[in-house]
Amino acid sequence: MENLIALLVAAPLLGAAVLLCGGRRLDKTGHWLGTVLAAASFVIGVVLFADMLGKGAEDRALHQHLFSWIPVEGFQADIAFQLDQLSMTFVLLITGVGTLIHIYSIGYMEHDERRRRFFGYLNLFLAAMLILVIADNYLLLYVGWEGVGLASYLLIGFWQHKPSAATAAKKAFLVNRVGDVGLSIAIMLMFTTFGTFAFGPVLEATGDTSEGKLTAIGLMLLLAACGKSAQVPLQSWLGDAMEGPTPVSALIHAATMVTAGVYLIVRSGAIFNGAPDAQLVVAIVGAVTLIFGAIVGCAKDDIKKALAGSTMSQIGYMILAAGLGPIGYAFAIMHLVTHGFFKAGLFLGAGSVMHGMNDEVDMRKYGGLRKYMPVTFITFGLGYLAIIGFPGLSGFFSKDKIIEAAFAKGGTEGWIFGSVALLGAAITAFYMTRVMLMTFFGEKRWQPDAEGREPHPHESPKSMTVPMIVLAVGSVFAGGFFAIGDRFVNWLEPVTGYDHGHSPLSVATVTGATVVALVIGVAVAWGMYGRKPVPAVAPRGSLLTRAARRDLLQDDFNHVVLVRGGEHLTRSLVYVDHSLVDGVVNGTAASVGGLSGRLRKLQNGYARSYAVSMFGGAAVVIAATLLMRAV
Amino acid sequence: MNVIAAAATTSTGEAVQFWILGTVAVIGAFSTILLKKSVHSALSLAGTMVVLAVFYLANGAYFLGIVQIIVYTGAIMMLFLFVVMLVGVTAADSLKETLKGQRWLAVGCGLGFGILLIGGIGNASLSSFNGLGAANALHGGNVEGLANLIFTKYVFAFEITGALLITATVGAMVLTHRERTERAKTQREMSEERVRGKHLPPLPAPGVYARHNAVDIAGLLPDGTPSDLTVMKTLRDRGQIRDVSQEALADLKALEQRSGERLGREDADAVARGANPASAAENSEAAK
Amino acid sequence: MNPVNYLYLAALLFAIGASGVLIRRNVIVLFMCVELMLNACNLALVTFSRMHGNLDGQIVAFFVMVVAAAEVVVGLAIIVSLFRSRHSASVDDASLMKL
Amino acid sequence: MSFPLLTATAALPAIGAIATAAVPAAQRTVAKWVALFFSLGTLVLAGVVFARFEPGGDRYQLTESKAWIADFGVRYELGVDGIGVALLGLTALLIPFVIVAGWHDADPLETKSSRWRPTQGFFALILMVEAMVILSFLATDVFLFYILFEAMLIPMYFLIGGFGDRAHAGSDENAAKQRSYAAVKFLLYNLAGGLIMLAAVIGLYVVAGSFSLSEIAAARADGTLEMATSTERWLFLGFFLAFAIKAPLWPLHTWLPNAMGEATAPVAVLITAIVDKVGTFAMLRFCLGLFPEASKWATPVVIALALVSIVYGALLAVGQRDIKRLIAYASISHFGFIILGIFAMTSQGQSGATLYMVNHGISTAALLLVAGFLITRRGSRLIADYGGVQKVAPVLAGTFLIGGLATLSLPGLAPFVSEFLVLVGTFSAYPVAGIIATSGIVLAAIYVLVLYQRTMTGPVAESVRTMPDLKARELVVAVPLIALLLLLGVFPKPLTEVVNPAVKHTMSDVQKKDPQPEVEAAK
Repeated sequence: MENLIALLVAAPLLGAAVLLCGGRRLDKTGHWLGTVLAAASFVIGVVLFADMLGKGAEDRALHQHLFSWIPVEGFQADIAFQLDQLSMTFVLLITGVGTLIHIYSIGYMEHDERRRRFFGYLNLFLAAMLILVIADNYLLLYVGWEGVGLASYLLIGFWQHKPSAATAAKKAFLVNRVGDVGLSIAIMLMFTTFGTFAFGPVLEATGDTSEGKLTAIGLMLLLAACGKSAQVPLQSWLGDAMEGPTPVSALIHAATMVTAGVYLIVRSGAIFNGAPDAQLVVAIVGAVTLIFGAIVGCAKDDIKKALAGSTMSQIGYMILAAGLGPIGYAFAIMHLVTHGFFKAGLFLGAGSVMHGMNDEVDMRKYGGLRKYMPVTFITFGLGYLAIIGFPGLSGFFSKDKIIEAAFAKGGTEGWIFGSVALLGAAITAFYMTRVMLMTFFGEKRWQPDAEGREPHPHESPKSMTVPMIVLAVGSVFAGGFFAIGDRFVNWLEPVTGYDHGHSPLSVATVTGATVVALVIGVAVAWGMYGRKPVPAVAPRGSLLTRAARRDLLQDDFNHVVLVRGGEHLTRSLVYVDHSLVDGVVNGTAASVGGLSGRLRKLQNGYARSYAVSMFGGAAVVIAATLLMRAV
Repeated sequence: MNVIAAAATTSTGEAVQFWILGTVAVIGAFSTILLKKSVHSALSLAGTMVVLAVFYLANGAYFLGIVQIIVYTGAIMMLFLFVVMLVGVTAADSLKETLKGQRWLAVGCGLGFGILLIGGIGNASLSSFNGLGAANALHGGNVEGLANLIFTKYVFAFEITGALLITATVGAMVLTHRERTERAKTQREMSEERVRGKHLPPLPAPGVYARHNAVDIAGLLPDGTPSDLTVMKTLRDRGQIRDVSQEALADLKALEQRSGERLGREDADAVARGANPASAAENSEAAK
Repeated sequence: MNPVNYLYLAALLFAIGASGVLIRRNVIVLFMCVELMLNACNLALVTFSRMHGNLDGQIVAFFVMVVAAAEVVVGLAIIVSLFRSRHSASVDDASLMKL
Repeated sequence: MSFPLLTATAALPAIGAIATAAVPAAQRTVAKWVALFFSLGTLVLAGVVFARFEPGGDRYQLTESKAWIADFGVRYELGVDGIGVALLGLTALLIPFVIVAGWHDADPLETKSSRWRPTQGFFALILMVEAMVILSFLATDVFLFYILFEAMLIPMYFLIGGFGDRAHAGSDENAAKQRSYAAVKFLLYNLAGGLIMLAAVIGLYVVAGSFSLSEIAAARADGTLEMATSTERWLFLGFFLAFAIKAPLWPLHTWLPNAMGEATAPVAVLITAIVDKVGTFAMLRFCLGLFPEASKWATPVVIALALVSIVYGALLAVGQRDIKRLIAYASISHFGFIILGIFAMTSQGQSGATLYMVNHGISTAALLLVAGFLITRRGSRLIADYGGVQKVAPVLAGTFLIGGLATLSLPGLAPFVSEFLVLVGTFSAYPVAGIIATSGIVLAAIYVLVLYQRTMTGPVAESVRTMPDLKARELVVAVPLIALLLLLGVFPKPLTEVVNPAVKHTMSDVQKKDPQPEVEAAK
């Protein structure tokens, strides 16, 4: 069985290699190849999963050691995989959703002449993401970590001829790199502390070292997570990442890659358990992002950007949960999975809408689309209900659990986190209702676009609708399936541990509060966008709204401080290098040159003046000899 | 004076001779380096060398003394004179110094050097000297003695000097030999060239229409201007052409003046205007 | 009289010749000055040989003469060709010993 | 006396150089093939050396030793250790690519005369450089090494000054001026370092009475050789300065951008990927090997300078407008990493540094050569003249991107392995330095991605609309290099197991131990 694990990665990797090197002759069939290989990987995952279920809870973890990668004295890095329940969950999510989105893309990218390459990149992403989740040591995880970063870079910038896309891709990569610095420093710290960076030894040895060390490692890991999972303060790239094709937004920037940060933190649970301060910081970051993303989501008129804000905020939930320690780990992952379903579904829905509206993204130019694209409407609606946590749907269970856990954390921070989570739920309800209303309800607001093409909305082809339906089903039932009888918690328990704390409030109270929050949110949204028609041009809005439209001024800050500052720095350094450092060198050269130029004057070329110096020299010699004699 | 004596001691006669001839030698040397014309320098150098020859003899180096006279004064100096001829006897180079400070440096160095040498010799202990008498007598005479050494001890050096002389001779020939760049003109070509050229008639003789008929004076053309064509090429190349046209014209003018005064003014003018090409030429020059 | 005076004379002549080399511009005169210096040396050599009482000094002087002869021959040849190429006998005209 | 394998390896390219130069002026293509043939032959011999080398064996293997200048105890002594083998392999590997990449760089634009033979000269000089570099990697006699270290400059000088980049900004004579300036600067700068080194070499002989590494090591071991602290430090400085100029280490780096900017891309590869490695290699072998105490004494300063190089080089790379100068400054930053790893004096750091030399060679070669193809197509080195190339020449853009990703040391590509080793090695000895160096990761990403974005993406610029994609010859250059990058990124073991023992020796030279992990130390 172990040997199958490598195949998980090998299949999509092969696909990527073939598709990217294959050249034009694969243009016709390439997308099928990619899809098939993704599906194959999914099948393997399922097989392994079945096998895993067959075993007892404790000995489910599989391990495969391929070969020694970097052996240098104490530093022993291996290419080795480890498949335990946590990894398994991710493998299924990644390959499953991944396959669906491959299928969806066949239709979505139909008219793009570079579709083959698109599928190549998708496969590359799958491979990297799988490496990330089944690596058995942090260095290999780092490989996957950067690999997904690369794939996301390539896919965000897939339409490279659009400068905005190219810039967005670059921005994403750079911000992620900042996070990666955190990860690499964390790994170095582990090496100097434990002498290794394989999950097993490190997580067992956490007890043997000081809390300070663990806190340092934890914070560095958090930095990495912030970069990858678009958490404050490194969240700025996610909004722009929506420049990429919509399937990419669905797969990478909603379902899988952005959740890698959560995986990292949950995986390193032992470290955070040993470092309460770091853990608290994690929770705070999660809480802040939760609200931040929600606010941004409320203000955006670009449907994808609104969803991006929502993603940010949902991941905020997960990070918050992960920051709660063993109480929250399982729920973080659970919300991650359900979120994977409904957010992917929502994005695909948005994609399908754009597909029908010749790539218009401004929700103010939508309206009343439910008649034109029923399937999209229904699936999107189900996703919507799920994310706002409509009782009975996935989101309800997972989010509710997190809120409970937040309260169960106990103490003042428990109260704070809990109420923040509640507030978040309300805002989520608000902005998602807003999206829903602006898109599918009200009267139609679309006009001819720049080329004067009158959009005539239509339902998307099967290849696109089927995945949406599947995801919709998932987003309806997954949560219930996981939550009933704590299936999911028990499943993950051997890996993450579980401790269900002592909530000051009864489960019923929390649930009630959640529902109330949800109702309030929906009601407010209905009041603002449901009853009166939506203006086709955005009103000026309050200060907060305008700030939120600009991602709460984060970008402006980055631009002024980092970009401008950096430009000035480099420009001045170039000057310094040329005039100062090089100036010294050239100055030396010049002075030598000048000196010799003066000496050259002595060589006037007149034989007689040479003779004089010769003769004078002779005289001096004689004088010298005589003096020698005299003395 | 006999060999042994001459070699061994220094008689008062020698002293007198030294002081007189020494002065001559020094004067000769000075005039060599100070006279403007190289011919004069050469001659005074020859003088100095003769004096040195005498000193050799006085020092018992009979062979060298003779050789000095024959080779140096006889051969080398003559060679110098030939070259001077080639290069130009009268070409006197001005002693005005062109290089800045060169002269003072030179004099300073010369003085310093001389003083140093003399000082050196002075405080070197050279009081004792044993004459050549024995050495010369050993093989029965100076020449035999030298021959003995040359053909035994210094034979290789001698052979090499021979080689050196041969090389020098060949070298001199190579250096002075002028490579013909173009074929020598045949007489026919020369004549054709002459006919085609500017001067169909034979070149004018020097001194035509002139007061002088020296080789180095250009003849005057009818208008009174001198023509270099009348002077031989060598002199032209050396730039040794004396131009007397101006004084000739001046004389002519003065003559007219006087004749004008003697005759009446106006007919003097008439005379002047009527038949006097020279004055016409002069007027034309004035006009120019 | 002490024959050392010959040496003094030689030194004097040598110095004069040397200064001549430095002062004069005419190549031929220059050469003469060189010859003067050589002769001064010869005088010294002869005197020394007389002082030490062996003939080697004279031999050397003899060789000096031979070499001087050779030198003059070549040197004058050079002068002639030099004069042919540039119609002057001044060393300063040949101030090509510089960049 | 067995077959002198090492001598043969070094001699073959020299012979090739003569053969190439001897090809008549008219047969340019023949000359090229001759050069290629000999470089491949050298590669084969290098492979043999690599195979014959036992990692477990003695420090220097396949040794040869002949008396050369007996009076001064100068010997013609060759021997190869793990580090030497790795770099020998790199050199022998890259030269064929350099030759193929420069296939048309030296074709005369107009035939001046029948004896006008620039092509022959170009390739002969390249082979000459190869011979000298290889020999300098093999030399175990300080004097022999010194001579090669200096002699290398001569062919390099002609390569830089004589065969400029045809894609220059501005007029021809201006370009010629620029080029000769760069060449002269290169020569004088390195020569100055070399002279100081010569003084140190002589000093070493005076102190140690021998030029042979092994003899000096032995003398040091049995205590017959006692160096006064000050003497050792002065000698160390003499050597180090020369190597730091060659490496180049901030602030002695300014010759590199000029040289690389003016030279053709293959020659630039020759400079940065091969010749400069001699400097870092020599630091490892001579500075640490001969003057361990002084090296330890100088470590803080050197590490500080290396850090400056890393950050400074990267920042300047961000600020460049000229593709090749950008790559040059990037290389300066990378050399900072190498030197950092060497002087961190941990086995990770030094193994990493050695790997870094190899990997940086390959990755820079890939990036620079592809950039060269790009530049020759458009005839300009300015980034601003490009844009949207990715649309018209996707393969070119792809290879360029991979080269760039290697330069920013993306995991999975070779440079990542070495860079991470260097970082870990540094961090375990000097945490702060490690963290500062890590910032280089981000800066590298900035300059690479900005370069890629400005040249390859965005709307297609007018000037590149008709740009052809990579041709077969160029693919022959680019593809193997990329394959190699991937291979060494995933499976660097063959290199590490050759290098590790050598590093052990160096570590024992400087009598340093890796710092113990905290946990184990506690137990």
